Amino acid sequence: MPGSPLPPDVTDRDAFEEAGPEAPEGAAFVVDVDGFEGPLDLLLELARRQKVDLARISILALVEQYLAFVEEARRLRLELAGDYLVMAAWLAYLKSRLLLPAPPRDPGPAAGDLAEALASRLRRLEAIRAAAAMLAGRAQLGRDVFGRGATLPEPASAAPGPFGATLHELIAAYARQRQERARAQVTLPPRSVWSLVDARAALGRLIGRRDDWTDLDSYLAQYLADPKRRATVRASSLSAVLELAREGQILLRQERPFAPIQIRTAGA
Amino acid sequence: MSVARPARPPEPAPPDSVRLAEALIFCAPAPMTEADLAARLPPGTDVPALLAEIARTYAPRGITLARVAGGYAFRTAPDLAPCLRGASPEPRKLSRAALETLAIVAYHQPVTRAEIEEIRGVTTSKGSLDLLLETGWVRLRGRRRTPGRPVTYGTTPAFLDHFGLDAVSDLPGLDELKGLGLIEGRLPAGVRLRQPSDTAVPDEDPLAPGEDAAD
Amino acid sequence: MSVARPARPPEPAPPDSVRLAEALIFCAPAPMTEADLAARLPPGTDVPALLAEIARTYAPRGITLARVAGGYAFRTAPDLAPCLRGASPEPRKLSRAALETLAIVAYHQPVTRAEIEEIRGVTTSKGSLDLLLETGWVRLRGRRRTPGRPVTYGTTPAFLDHFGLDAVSDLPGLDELKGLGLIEGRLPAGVRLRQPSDTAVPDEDPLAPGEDAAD
Repeated sequence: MPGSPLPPDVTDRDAFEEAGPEAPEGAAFVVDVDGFEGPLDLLLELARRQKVDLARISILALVEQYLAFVEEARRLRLELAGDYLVMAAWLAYLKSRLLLPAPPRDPGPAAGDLAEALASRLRRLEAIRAAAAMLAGRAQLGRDVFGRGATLPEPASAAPGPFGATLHELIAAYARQRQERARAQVTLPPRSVWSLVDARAALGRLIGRRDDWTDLDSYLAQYLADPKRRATVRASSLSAVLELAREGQILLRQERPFAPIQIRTAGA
Repeated sequence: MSVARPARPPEPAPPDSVRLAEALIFCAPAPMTEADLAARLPPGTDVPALLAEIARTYAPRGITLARVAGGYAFRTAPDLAPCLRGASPEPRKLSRAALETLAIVAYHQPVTRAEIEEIRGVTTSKGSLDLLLETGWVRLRGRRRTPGRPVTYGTTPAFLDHFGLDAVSDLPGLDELKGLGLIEGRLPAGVRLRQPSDTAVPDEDPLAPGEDAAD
Repeated sequence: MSVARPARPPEPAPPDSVRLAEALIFCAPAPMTEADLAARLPPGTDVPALLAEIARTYAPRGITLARVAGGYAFRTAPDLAPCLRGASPEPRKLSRAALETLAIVAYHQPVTRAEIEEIRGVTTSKGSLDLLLETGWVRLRGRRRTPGRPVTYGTTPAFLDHFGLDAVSDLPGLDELKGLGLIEGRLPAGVRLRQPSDTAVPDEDPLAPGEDAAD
C-alpha cells in the first residue's frame, strides 16, 4: 500500500469527538483527518488516491487501506467514532467474502454484489459532491447578481399586502412555544419516602407479637406492595432493625450473603 | 401594437461605467449620492454627465431614474402609478403571538380559545384570533359539546395552500421537529405535542347556518 | 469615453404595455410569471413577445431581465459581479455539510432525511436541514407513502432564484448524472429515488381526506 494510510494534514472533530481531555497520554502525535465527514467520506478520499476512475477502483485495495487506517488509529490509541468502527467491521467481512470462496448454498448476497454496492455508494457521493460544487459555482443572488435593493415607497392608497409566513416560521414557532412551555413546566414527581421513624414505628408494632425467627420481608409485605416504595421501605427498615438490634430489643440473623434477613424479639 | 420584430438588431452596448452605475443604483438599498457613485466608479468618471445619460435613456421607459433624498434611485414612472396600485405589495408579517396562535390552531385543532390560552400559558388576545380569521387561514369549525358550548377553531384550505401542505397531518411531528433540531431533549408529560389532524371529532358540533359569519 | 453629448435626441418611447411590464417586474417582490403579467396587462397583450422585447432592450445594459424560478425579474448583469461585490452585505456562506445536503435535496427531491443520511454516509447534523429551511431554499414537501410516512424535502422558488435557475430540471449536470444512473441510485430496500421533480410524485403525499396520522 502506497504511503501512510493517515493523511498528514487533517483533523476531524467528528471522528474524534469522544477523545476528550481525558484522552490517553500516549496519543501525543496528533493525526489530522480534517474534513472527513464520516467513514464514507474517508473511503472516497482513499479511493481518490488510487488515482483511477471510481468505476475501476480496486475495492479490495480500498478495503485494505481503510482497515489499515483504523489499525493505525488504534495503534496511536485514538478513539474513532463508532461509525468508523462499524464500517471497519463491515469492510473486514467484505474482505473475507472477497478473498474466500463462497460457502456452498450461501444465502447471503454475492461478494461481488456487495463490492459493487459499495462502489456505487461512493460514486453517488462523489457525484453529489460534484453537483454541490457546480451549484456553489453558479452566479448567486446577493453575491454575484443583485436584485432591486431598495424597498419601494408604497403607492398612495395601496391595499394592504397579503399576509406572509413560511412553513418553517410556523413550525419553528410551535416548537419554540412547546419548548418554552416545557421549561416553564418542569415538575418533579413527589418522592414517596418511608422514613426511619416510620420504619421503627411499624416494625415495633409488628415484631412485638412474634417470638420465632421470621423473615424481615414477611413483616414488610404490605409496605413492599408498591414498587415505587420498595427501595425506601427496604433501606429504612434495615436501618431500623439494625438500630433495634443495637438497643438489644431484637436479634438478627442471615444465613449467607443475600439470604433473607431474619429477626426475633430479644426477650424470647 | 406588436412589439415582436425579429429582424431588429441588438441594442448597442452603453459604456461600462454607465452599466456599472445602473447596476449600483439598482441594487443599492438606499438612494446613491454622486459621492457614493464616484467612490465605486473608475477614477476620473464624470459622474454628473453619466447620471444625465442614464436619466435620458430611462426617461421614456417604465423604470426611470429619480432624484430622491439627495441621491439617485430607480423608480417606476410616475404616470404608471394608477396601474401599479395594489400590484404585489410586500407581504405583511405576522407577529410572534399570532404565529404561535396559528401554530397551535394548526397542531391542536379543533381547539377552543380557552384551550389555546392553556396551551400557550398566556392570555390570547381576541385581536390575535381576529387577525388570523382575517388572513383566511383560520376558521370557526364548530362548537365543543361542553358546558358553554365554546366555538372551536381550525385551519382552512387556504392555510394548506399558503404553506404548501396537502393535509394538516403533513405538518412535522415530534420526531421530525427533533430531527430538525427545533426541539431538544424530552418534553415533560404535561406538554403535549400533537400529531395534527383536521378530521371531525366526536365532541364537536357543526356551526349552525350563518353562525360562522357572526363572530 | 465621454458620455455627455448634449445634442443627443431623446430616446423613442416604447409602447405603454412594455413600460407597464417593466414597472410591474421592477416593483414585484418576487419573480413575475407570464400569467401574473398577463393578468395585469391590457387584454390580448402578447406577453412572450413583450418579454422578448424587454430582454433584448436590457441585454447590453447594467440591469438585465433574468428568467428565474419560472418567472421574470430584473437582475444586475452577471459580468459586473466583481465590481458590485461589497455593495451590499455578503450573504452567509453555507458550510460544506449544508451545501452537500442542499445538493442532495435539489438533485434527489423529493427526499427524506434518512435518504440524505444514506447518501452522505453520516447522520445529518441537527440544524443543517433547519438552516436550509430557514434560508427559505428547502421546504417540507409532504410525506412519503412508506412505513413511518417520513417527511419529504424539496427546494423552493427562492432556491431557484438564488442560483439563477428557471426550474429544477435546469440544475447543472443533471442530465449527465441521470445518464450515469447516479440519481436513481441504490437505496435501502423499499425506497426508490426518481429524477428530481418539484411536482407531486406517485408515492408521495396526497392523503385521503380524513386520513388521520394521529399518534
